[in-house]
Amino acid sequence: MLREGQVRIPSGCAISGMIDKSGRRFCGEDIIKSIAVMHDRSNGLGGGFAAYGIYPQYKDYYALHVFFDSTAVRRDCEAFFERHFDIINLSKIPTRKMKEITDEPYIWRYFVTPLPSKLTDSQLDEREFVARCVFRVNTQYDGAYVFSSGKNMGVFKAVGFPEDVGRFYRLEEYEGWCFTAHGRYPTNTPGWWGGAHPFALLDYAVVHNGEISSYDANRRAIEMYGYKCTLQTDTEVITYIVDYLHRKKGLTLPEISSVIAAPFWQTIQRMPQAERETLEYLRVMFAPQLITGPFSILVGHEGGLMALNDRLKLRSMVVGEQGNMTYIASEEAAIRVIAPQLESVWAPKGGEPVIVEVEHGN
Amino acid sequence: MGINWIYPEHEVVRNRDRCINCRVCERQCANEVHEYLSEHDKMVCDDAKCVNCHRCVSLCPTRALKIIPSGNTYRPNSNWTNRTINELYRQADTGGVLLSSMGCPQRYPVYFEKILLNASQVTNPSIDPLREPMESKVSLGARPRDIQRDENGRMINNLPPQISLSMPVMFSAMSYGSISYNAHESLARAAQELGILYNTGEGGLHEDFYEYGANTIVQVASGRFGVHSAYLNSGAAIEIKMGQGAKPGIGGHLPGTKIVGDISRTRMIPEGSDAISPAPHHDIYSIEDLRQLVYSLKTVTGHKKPVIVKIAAVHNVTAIASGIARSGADIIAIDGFRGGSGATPTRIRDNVGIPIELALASVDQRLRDEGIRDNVSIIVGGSIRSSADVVKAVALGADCVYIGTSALMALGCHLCRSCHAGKCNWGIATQEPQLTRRLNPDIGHRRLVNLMNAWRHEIKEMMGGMGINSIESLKGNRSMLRGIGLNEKELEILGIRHAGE
Amino acid sequence: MKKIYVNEQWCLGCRLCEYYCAFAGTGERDMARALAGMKIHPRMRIEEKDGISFAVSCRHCKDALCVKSCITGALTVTDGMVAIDQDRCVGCCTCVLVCPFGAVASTAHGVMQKCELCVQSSAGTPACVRGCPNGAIVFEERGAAR
Amino acid sequence: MKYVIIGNSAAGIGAVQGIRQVDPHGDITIVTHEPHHTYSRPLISYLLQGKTTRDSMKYRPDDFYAAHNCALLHGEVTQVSAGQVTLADGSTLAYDKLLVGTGASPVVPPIEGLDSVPNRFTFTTLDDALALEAALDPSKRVLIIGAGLVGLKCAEGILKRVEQVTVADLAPQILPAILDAESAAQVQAHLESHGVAFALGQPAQPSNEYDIVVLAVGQRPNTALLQGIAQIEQGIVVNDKSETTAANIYAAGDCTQTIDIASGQSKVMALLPNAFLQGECAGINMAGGNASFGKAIPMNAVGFFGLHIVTAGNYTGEVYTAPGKKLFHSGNRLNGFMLIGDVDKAGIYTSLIREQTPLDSIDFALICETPGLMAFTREHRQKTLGGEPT
Repeated sequence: MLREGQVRIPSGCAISGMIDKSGRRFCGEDIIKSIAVMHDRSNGLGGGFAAYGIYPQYKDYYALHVFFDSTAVRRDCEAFFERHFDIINLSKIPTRKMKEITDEPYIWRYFVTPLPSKLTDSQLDEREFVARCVFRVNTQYDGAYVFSSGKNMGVFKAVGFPEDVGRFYRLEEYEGWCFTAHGRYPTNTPGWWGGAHPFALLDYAVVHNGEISSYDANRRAIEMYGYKCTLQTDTEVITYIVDYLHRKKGLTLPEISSVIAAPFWQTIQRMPQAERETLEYLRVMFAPQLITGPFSILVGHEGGLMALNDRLKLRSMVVGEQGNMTYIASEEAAIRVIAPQLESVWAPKGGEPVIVEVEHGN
Repeated sequence: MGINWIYPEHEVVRNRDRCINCRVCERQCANEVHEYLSEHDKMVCDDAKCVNCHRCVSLCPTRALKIIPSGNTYRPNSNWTNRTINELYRQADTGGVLLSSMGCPQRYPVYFEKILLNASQVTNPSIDPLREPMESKVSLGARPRDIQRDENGRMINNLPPQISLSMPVMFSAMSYGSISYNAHESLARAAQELGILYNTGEGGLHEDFYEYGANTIVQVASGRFGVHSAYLNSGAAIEIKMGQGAKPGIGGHLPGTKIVGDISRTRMIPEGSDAISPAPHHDIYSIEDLRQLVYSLKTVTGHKKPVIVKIAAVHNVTAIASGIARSGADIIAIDGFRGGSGATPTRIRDNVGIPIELALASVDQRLRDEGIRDNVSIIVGGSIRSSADVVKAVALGADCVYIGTSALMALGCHLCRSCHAGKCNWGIATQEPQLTRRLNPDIGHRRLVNLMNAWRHEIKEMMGGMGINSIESLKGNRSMLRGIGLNEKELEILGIRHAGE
Repeated sequence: MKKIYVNEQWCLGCRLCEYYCAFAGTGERDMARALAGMKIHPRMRIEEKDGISFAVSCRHCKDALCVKSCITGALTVTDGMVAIDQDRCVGCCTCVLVCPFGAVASTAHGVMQKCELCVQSSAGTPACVRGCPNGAIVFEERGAAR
Repeated sequence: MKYVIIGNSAAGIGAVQGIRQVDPHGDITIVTHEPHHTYSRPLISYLLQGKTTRDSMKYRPDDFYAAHNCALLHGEVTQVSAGQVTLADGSTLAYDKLLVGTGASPVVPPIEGLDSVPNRFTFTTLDDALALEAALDPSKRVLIIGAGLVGLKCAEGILKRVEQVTVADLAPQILPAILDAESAAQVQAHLESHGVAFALGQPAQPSNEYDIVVLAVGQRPNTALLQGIAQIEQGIVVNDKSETTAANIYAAGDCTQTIDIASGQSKVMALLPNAFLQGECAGINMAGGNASFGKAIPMNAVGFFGLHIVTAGNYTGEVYTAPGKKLFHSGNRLNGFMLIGDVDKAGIYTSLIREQTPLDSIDFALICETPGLMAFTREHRQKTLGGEPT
């Protein structure tokens, strides 16, 4: 069978996320519990987590999480890293042997910072430099796959049910201020570890439930801006779009949501002039970045968490709040299991973003 | 009479049981095929004059008429077909270049017919356009690389001039002169009602139609007929016509007999003089010259109108398009080799150029590969025959399509391909008052509006089926397409997979 | 009230209106069967000369002279429409004498006929209007209601 | 408001319709000495011919009086005075406005030998016709004195029901009031071909050769009621508002004389269309409206055995002649016409007379050839065919 990257694979899913806006760090136990509730929304072919604030001791270094199929490719790849980065620390990512999780690749973690000379020669900003290095590894080193590349954050994913994946990676031993989780129900993949979600680039990590119908329009557009959609998954292209709009074009998160889940023209026509003109501009300027078809996404990044539904709200997504905590999940039960008492619970409308900014420094 | 080399192609068949001798056919045929013999109280016809335009068939109140192939044939020969032989005889007779009209009728592959569309099942929902908003609005023009913000962080509208359309279809260039005043009025009024644009073609713009300026593309062709500052400023966009799918490499030719009255005035040439557009623009012998014309036109119009450059789809269309995308033009229009014409040399129509589907696919991909797809929008024409063709063209990467032949057919054209004779029985490609009045713009524009509304409904149905509710999510969305009966090379150029993959 | 109006500009002189009018009165389903071999007596008639043509039928005048002049009371105005009761008509031609449009004429059987807007037909639109290929004859409201 | 209308024929009916256009409520009383529902007098010949029936010849439907909320009183007015009329039975009817629509009566001149014919009739009213019909028999020979419209229509009406019909007239031609000699000869030949015999250009000679004589030598307006009250010449003189010279008294129809705009002269134009129009005009004015009947012209439409004759206006000025057609014009106006046989679209000629259309504003040569709107300007047609007709 063809795996991710060789064929487009749609999937149904479960997502869950939680964030403490005060920046307080908490352990990964709750996110495992939450995603476990939605066991039936996955089929054992993929699960994963993104965790923010977990590497405070290395917070100024890019944490590269990498799958290797063989030691040989690991050596080649490390040579590449050596040429481009100063590697501060490298290690296998700690895992727990479990009968539910099999066929694991070599899973390594590198804390790196770009070599100053290389960075200067490239005439790129640091993050772009890192992103390009990630693309090179993922497209040119067969059997190597960088699946996490942000600072002070990490993605942990595998083939299996998400709760098993969480135990496998010993997620309960990490502490962070935000976690997202994904349980996958792909419809035609043999299951490849790299194809599990979240999908991440730099500090952007996206979990997504849905199947976007605009995929190839989005893909072909974003590829023009230097991105390579190696996986052909929705989550990948959505991550790149968010990265492109946020990091490269400087749009704010509300503006990004007005691009990818743009209000309908008929809605825009009824708005006050200033707002209307802005939205009209965004729709024309970033027309290829409009995403249609069902999706509910959680976008984690260094500044916080954004949740967004497609503009018709074709996928379920519920938000709950309690104190400094915000919980977002495909089902309310997945929130109640860890926070039975909530100050408020609601289902955001289609295209209406829920944005939580974290107060750093706490 | 000498030798009668060519037997009539068609035969007019009259059902005597149904004919009531009302003589409508006789009155309506400008080619004088039908005649009433009063002494015999009977209608007769001369098949040799028939061009098969179906005017008589359509108006016969008792359906007493039909037109069939005459069936006369030379000794069957797969190499020397009847058509080839007749054309040879005709040239031996006249010594002239064979003239034709409308698009290429030959049996080349129609790729639109070898592409199938996708629809949603189970994993994502199709969308019902009757219940949910379904957006067909399109904006054509260049997109800048970056946004700009003012000191308060508000985004500044830095978009170059755009064309806003209610749907991704426009009426392509057909000049006043090649088609009638009433045909132009029909197109202009329909464009206005539909919120799309029509195109003046190269014959200038009749003063009566300046009021439709917001829905008008004014064309500048190699003959520069009717081009002046007011004209350039009257429309919503300017199109530089470099080429035409039906006759790549040659210019237009409107015979002096059609240069009468208002047409002469509008074109700014003397009555009765042939309007001959040079094959090239004589101020454009290379791409950098084009850039100068683009900027001249922008200067004249205060940089308020997008500039379209229209080219015929020829072999190196991708490279040409790439050059245009860097020329300052806002929009590229590509005309495929099946595109229509009011008059074109038969050999050129039938042998020069490439299909629009392939040209579109390769141009769209090439501009993306070069990272300059945002510099321009792409309009394609050259036999867009249905809403399905529109959807396929957009999914291949077009921003919009041009329709010419389809629009004329809504006005009555029956594809008899004798526009060049000037005796269009449907009042479209003629300037004879007795014939032009046959096209009442009240009816004509309504039929165009109907056609476009029908297509828009169908486009929305197809989009909804794919789970797409905005046309921009269809644009370039080639995963929604699958080829059928195409070889690897064709699939590669089209950038699509084969059905079943 | 909706009436028949003629847009001379768009008349092609094809005379389909005459045939559809003649056919409309026959009750036949097929024009070929209804009109084959017949001389037609349409209520709407084309005038044609030198490339100009137009259809003429009853204008349904507000102050209809024909109605006021009719010696039998066969012509009446009903809901703005001038109608003729052919059972009462004796064919005296007084209406022909006074109609300023030439819109009333003899039938083959002696009594008069004129356009009655096909009110008997279920189509709702007069046959000539439906039959006109170019919108030269229309059925619509025009001007202030009188 | 109380309205009294004397006469139940076209003028009286017209007046009722006219009044009701303005005044839906006023009291209307129609007084008639005829014991019939309103009927059309010109139809009496058609009745005898079998082309109409007693029922079909009713001028208005059975519910006319009820629908127009008016009373029909059978009686004879004997005297008109200010504010009231007196009936033969001595009763009186008060009126605020009075219409005199008394019509005309046949002239019965002294004719030698008349007494030798056992059955003598006039031919104006339904009663006349019914009386004549009672005397008809396939064996009877009939002499009709007067070759005018009444006499000839009578001849046509009874021809098939009697053995022989002879029409006599002092004049040397038939229809002298409306046709010239040439046209008259053409019509006469047509009548003769159907079996009508003529004795023209000599005094009628009634004798015992005939079983029936019908007197149709002419009519005289019934003006007696207004004698001494209003101005009377040949008929009661009325203006274009149908007013007589007496206050609150109007007159219309065959009993009046009015201006013929074709000739400019005041004359009796005894024809049904004019009677109705004049009556309607009177009615409107009686009820306080403002109507003018200023376009009266003499005109006739008549047919004999399928041959139609229509004429209008007067026959002065230059003549355009074509087979079956004569047009008379002078001073840039059409004065009159006569059409025999093909009368199609004759109304277009009539309107040229009525509207006093300047002939240089139309294509006169064309219209002479064929009456049609083609002869008018496109703008005119735009108004007539594309606009709201009046």
